[in-house]
Amino acid sequence: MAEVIFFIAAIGAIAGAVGTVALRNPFYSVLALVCHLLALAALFLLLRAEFVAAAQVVVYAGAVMVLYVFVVAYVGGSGEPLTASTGATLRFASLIFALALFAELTIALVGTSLSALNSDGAPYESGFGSPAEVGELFLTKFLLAFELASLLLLIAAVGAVILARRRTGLGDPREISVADVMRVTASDAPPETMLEAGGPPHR
Amino acid sequence: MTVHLSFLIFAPAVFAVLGAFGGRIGSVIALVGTVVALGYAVILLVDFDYAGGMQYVTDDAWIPDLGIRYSLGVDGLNLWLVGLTTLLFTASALWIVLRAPDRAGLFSLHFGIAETAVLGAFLTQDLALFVLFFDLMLVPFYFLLGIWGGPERIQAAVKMFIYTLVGSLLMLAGAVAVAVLAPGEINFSLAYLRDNLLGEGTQKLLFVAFGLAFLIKMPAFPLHGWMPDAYRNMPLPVLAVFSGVVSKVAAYGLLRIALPLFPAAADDWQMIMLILAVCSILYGSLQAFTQTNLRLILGFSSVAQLGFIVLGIFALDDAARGAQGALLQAVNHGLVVAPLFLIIALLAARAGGSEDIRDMGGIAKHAPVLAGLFMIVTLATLAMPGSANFVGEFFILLGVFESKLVVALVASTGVVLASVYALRMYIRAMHNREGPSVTSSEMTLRDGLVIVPLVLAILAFAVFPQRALEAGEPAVKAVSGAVTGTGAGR
Amino acid sequence: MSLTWYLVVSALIFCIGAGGVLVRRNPLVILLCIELMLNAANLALVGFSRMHGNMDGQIFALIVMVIAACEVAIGLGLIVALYRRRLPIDVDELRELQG
Amino acid sequence: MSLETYGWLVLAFPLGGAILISLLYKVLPGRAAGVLGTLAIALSFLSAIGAFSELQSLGEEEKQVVAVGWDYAVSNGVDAQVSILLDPLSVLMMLVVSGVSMLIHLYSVAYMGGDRGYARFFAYLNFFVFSMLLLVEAANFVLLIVGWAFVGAASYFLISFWYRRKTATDAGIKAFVINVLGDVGLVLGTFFIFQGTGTLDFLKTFAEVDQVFSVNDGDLVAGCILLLVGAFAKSAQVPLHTWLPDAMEGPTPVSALIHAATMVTAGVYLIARMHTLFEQAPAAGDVGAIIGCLTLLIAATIGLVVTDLKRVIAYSTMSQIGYMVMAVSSAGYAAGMFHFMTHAFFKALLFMAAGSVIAAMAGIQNLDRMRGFRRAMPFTFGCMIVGGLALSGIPPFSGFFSKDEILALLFARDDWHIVLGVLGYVGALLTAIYTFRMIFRAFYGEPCEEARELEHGHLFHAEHPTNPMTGEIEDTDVGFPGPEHHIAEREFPMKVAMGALAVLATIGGVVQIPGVNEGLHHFLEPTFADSSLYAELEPSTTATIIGMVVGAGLGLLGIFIAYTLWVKRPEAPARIRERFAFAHKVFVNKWYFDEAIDIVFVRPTAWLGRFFATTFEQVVVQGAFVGGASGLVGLASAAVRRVQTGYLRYYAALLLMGITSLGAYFLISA
Repeated sequence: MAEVIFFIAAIGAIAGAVGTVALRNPFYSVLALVCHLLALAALFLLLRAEFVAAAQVVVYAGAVMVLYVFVVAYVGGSGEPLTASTGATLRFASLIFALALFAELTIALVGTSLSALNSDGAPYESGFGSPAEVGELFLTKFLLAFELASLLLLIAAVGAVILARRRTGLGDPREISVADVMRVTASDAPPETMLEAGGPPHR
Repeated sequence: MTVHLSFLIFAPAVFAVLGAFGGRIGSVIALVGTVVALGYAVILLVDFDYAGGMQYVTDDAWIPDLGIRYSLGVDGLNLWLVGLTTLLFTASALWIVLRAPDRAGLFSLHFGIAETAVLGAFLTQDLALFVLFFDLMLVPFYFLLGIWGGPERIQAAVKMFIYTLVGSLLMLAGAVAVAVLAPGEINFSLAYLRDNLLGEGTQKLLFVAFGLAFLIKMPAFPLHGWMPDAYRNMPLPVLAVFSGVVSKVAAYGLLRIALPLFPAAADDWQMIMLILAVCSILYGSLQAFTQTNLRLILGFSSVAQLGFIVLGIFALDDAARGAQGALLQAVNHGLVVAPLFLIIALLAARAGGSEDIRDMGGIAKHAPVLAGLFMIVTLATLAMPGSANFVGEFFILLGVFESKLVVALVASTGVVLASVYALRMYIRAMHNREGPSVTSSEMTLRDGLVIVPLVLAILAFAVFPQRALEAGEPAVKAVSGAVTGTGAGR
Repeated sequence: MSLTWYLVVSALIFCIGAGGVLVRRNPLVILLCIELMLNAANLALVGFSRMHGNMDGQIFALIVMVIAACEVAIGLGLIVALYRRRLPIDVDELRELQG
Repeated sequence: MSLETYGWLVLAFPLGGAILISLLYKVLPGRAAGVLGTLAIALSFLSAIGAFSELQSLGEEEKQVVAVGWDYAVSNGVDAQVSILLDPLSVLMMLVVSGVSMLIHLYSVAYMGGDRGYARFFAYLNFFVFSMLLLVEAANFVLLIVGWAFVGAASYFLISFWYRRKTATDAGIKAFVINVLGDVGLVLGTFFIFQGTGTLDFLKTFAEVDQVFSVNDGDLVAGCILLLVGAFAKSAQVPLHTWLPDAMEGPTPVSALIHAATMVTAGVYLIARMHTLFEQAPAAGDVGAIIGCLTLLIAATIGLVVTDLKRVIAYSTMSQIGYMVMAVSSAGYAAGMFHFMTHAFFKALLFMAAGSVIAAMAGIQNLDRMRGFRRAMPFTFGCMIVGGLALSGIPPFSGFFSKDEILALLFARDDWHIVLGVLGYVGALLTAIYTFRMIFRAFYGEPCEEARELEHGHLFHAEHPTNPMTGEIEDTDVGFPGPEHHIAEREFPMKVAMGALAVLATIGGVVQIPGVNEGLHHFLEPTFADSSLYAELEPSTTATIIGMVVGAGLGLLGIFIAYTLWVKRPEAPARIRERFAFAHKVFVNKWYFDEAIDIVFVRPTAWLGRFFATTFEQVVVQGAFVGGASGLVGLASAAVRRVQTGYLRYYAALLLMGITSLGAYFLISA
């Protein structure tokens, strides 16, 4: 039974992933990713990670993806132009290297001393992966990480608001490039030559 | 009594950092830092046990896995150089206080860091730490040149940075190689490396790396290409310490590192180094009396003087007289060249801002005190007998004379040439009729506060160089003896 | 069910994600691909957690999710900012860092 | 007080005077600086007398006292201390130097009055006396070199004293550089000797020389010849003499003190002091003797044709020093020192008198312009005559005894030195001719305008003071002789100084009259006790008397010739000039030494300097080395920059490649 579910979920996850990458329209890509995330949640369940699976569904597939959908809707999910400025070579090389990496990882997993992994895992304990366990760990062993994570979320939220806010006071949203930023500091440039530090001698 | 040398090293930087926030009085705070260091150095000079070896040792673990220790100490090799460093930096810092540059706080920050780096390079007894401080020296001077320099400052700064960095990288590679290749665990301690020498072939290669780094830094012919631009553009108080002290770090590096760690190689390379030194002397001297820019005259005269120092280091005579003279000459040259650069500032101020001797002349007219001080320093520069510079050159030439007679005879023409370019500089600036835009006026109290003490130091040293020689004798004998011992054994 | 399978799936998803980052030019899609890679890592982490019977891996996965959420927030914020400034939504057009 | 104390005091007073005057230059009123300076030298002279009397009270064997001040550079086997050696030779030098200096200071108090650099002048002059005394008192090579260089520097200061004149600064740097050349010779010579003996102390060196070096040992001869280079540079012997005529740019008292009486004779002192070495290396001594002889002839021939009053005396100085060098190089130490002493008297006197004449001419030094000062300046004329007679070796003036002592000793050597002796007599004849040529031209004949004005009781003043060499109008603000002139007839201090010297020049010979009084010879004996030749080299009485008669006869003949040519038949010199046009040309151009040095040394060096500055520096140093280093860095950075496309995905791809390759590496290695 578990095997069947694993294969269905795994195929779903892989299909979702391929869809994310391959689909032209970003909107479809997002939807494919949602598929992928749900399938992954199922895999998490198989691995007895109930809370992680729940979080995956609620937070990821729910909240985060909604955010994506909104942005795609806002920006306009047009497909990208075909005239890529970086040519087919890069595309080809990327695929080759991605495949090579996969091959390497697979060899590493299957054919080497990592075969110690080839087990069904530790014996099942009740409460493993339950919200209670997770909560306890978060409030004891990983308290610092937990707090830092919350702080990080706060900062990210503030940052996102600042980045995406509408500039008021500037009538026309102006193009700003890195060069402009550099130019700002350039106006604060050092003084002209001082032949003898301190300028004119009789001052 | 143990003095914690870290205090000496880091006092200038700490005060300079404070000064960077000090706004208007930032440079004054930085000056306090240099004065503290000077006071410390004076205590060292008095308290130093002239019979003893390495003293006031600080030796803490720093990066144990790499065998790098935070190891400091004073011995006869660096004692007087530390004194020189603190004196020159204090004088220049005072000059900066009295003629505040723009953004004086920031200026002083770099200046203080520079002193820390130089002192660190002088005092460290660990190769990795030496490399660190040696490269750190470059950073503040890069900014001081690049921000406060003359019209071509950017180009000059980049040139100096790249050229000297090439040398520094060679040295870094060499240092790592020495520590790794030395027998036993990886260890950067100089004492350890001195006792566990490399094989001769390796020594020869690594000696080249270190030798190049030091010769570029000095600079010695023909590796002085960065010097003219840098000297032309650096602010004068900075140039005073740069020429006075930084080049000495390189000479000191030869004595502290290149000779003891690669004795067999030093013995092998001796003749080449001597020839380079003689070329430096002759080339520097000839250039110095062709140039018309005062800074370049002094710059090339420094090339010649450092040629003498290298000559002494590689004299490798039995009694180590050459090395002894080189050590003394390092202090002397610093002591002499710094006031000269400051005097250039005064001369330029009287010649309508020009630093070219063609625009000068007749400045002595209403400035007898300035003329007198300038004369004393000029005579010391050309190593007139009676100055400590002469004692230095006497020892150097005597050392070379005993090991390589012909080299000494050729090098001694440099003494004659020195008198030509030094006096030419003096006469063209101070004597004859006035140049078109020259207004002769006496130096002010503000100038005197900086220059007079330096000249007094020169005079005191001229009358009594014995103390410095006493400190140096056992140290240079150990250094030079290591090489000559090898040479004799082979 | 051997854990190896999970890890192979994880590796495959990671490589798909990595390939996607390189192939696609729309920053939105690139962000999605990064999500893929993070999830692949998550899967591996949870798998190891299961194998050792240790909850630490799951905690790790949760923290990764948090990071991913932050990254999404910032990344989408940037994209919105780009859009507001009428800049092209194409990573190849944004190349101020060219040497 | 002890001998040592006196020795130190002799040094301390002039140094103190120099420092005091330099520090107080602004507050000293009027002629106070001059009085102060003279006082310091007078005290020094008194101390020298004290040292002399203390020395006389010591036994014959103890007359070499070394006093150590402090360690100067005692390290690595070098034993350079600040130590002074007091023996008859140095005490004699101290007496003459401080005594003559005192008189010249006195002269300068008046002569330099009105010069804007009055205090500076006396500070320099005191410093010079200190340096000279340091030179003669030094008890080791290092201190000797220090004194040697200090007098050179003082000489430079004073030659360039009127530094607004380009001629003066040029002459100054020339003198200084040639003197540095001498210093270097001295240093290298010292090295040669130190290498053998291992000590810098004179007495220890002398004690060891004959054990360490064999006779005419190569190292020793090289060392001694290098010492001679030092001596030649300082004492203006060919070919290192060219600076001395130019040094006449300095004020006249300077010429009297430094470039006649004291400093230029340092070379003679050096050879006398090093006699132990030279006797062990007779080859070097021969070189010295020949060069001395050559110099005395060359200088005398130039002296015959020069028209600048001071330069005539300068060439005469060179010539006389040639006699001294010849003497001390041929073991005639007492004779050389004797001539040094009498020469100091009469040559200083001649310069002082010349200074007085030049003042009367308002700075003009050209003999062609001078005429008939005899009646206008009787005192100066008298002094000039006394000096001239002494210089020409007319009995009973001092120069007669000292010059003939030298020549007699050369004949007593009884080998090829006799040739030198004969040439010495030729020189004596020339000396008399050029000396009285100068005197007759300046003092006889129809008085010139300036002389007539002076006869009417008014001192001539030029409308614009000019540089006598170039005619350039002087800047009277600073660094110029000053608008005033002072002549001996009107200034008491000058009169006193010249009078005292005139007396000394007349009777100075009494210390050593052959067959009557061997005072100087005996006095110097302790210094030369280790000399093998000093005691036994004794001319026979007949030879001495013949020599004296010949010398006196030649002197009188010379005066007669001069009288005939320049007083009785003033048109004759022009005829002779035409007759011997080639010789005249060579003499007037000073045997082309300046030109030769210029072509051989100065121009190639300057050319090389320019070549380095313009070509070598650009091509090799900036091009190859800097260009090489920065080019390398540039290439490398260009390569790296190409990778920096700015495409985000490109970077990511590189990252992926890196990871993949790393994974592959680990897989393969595992």
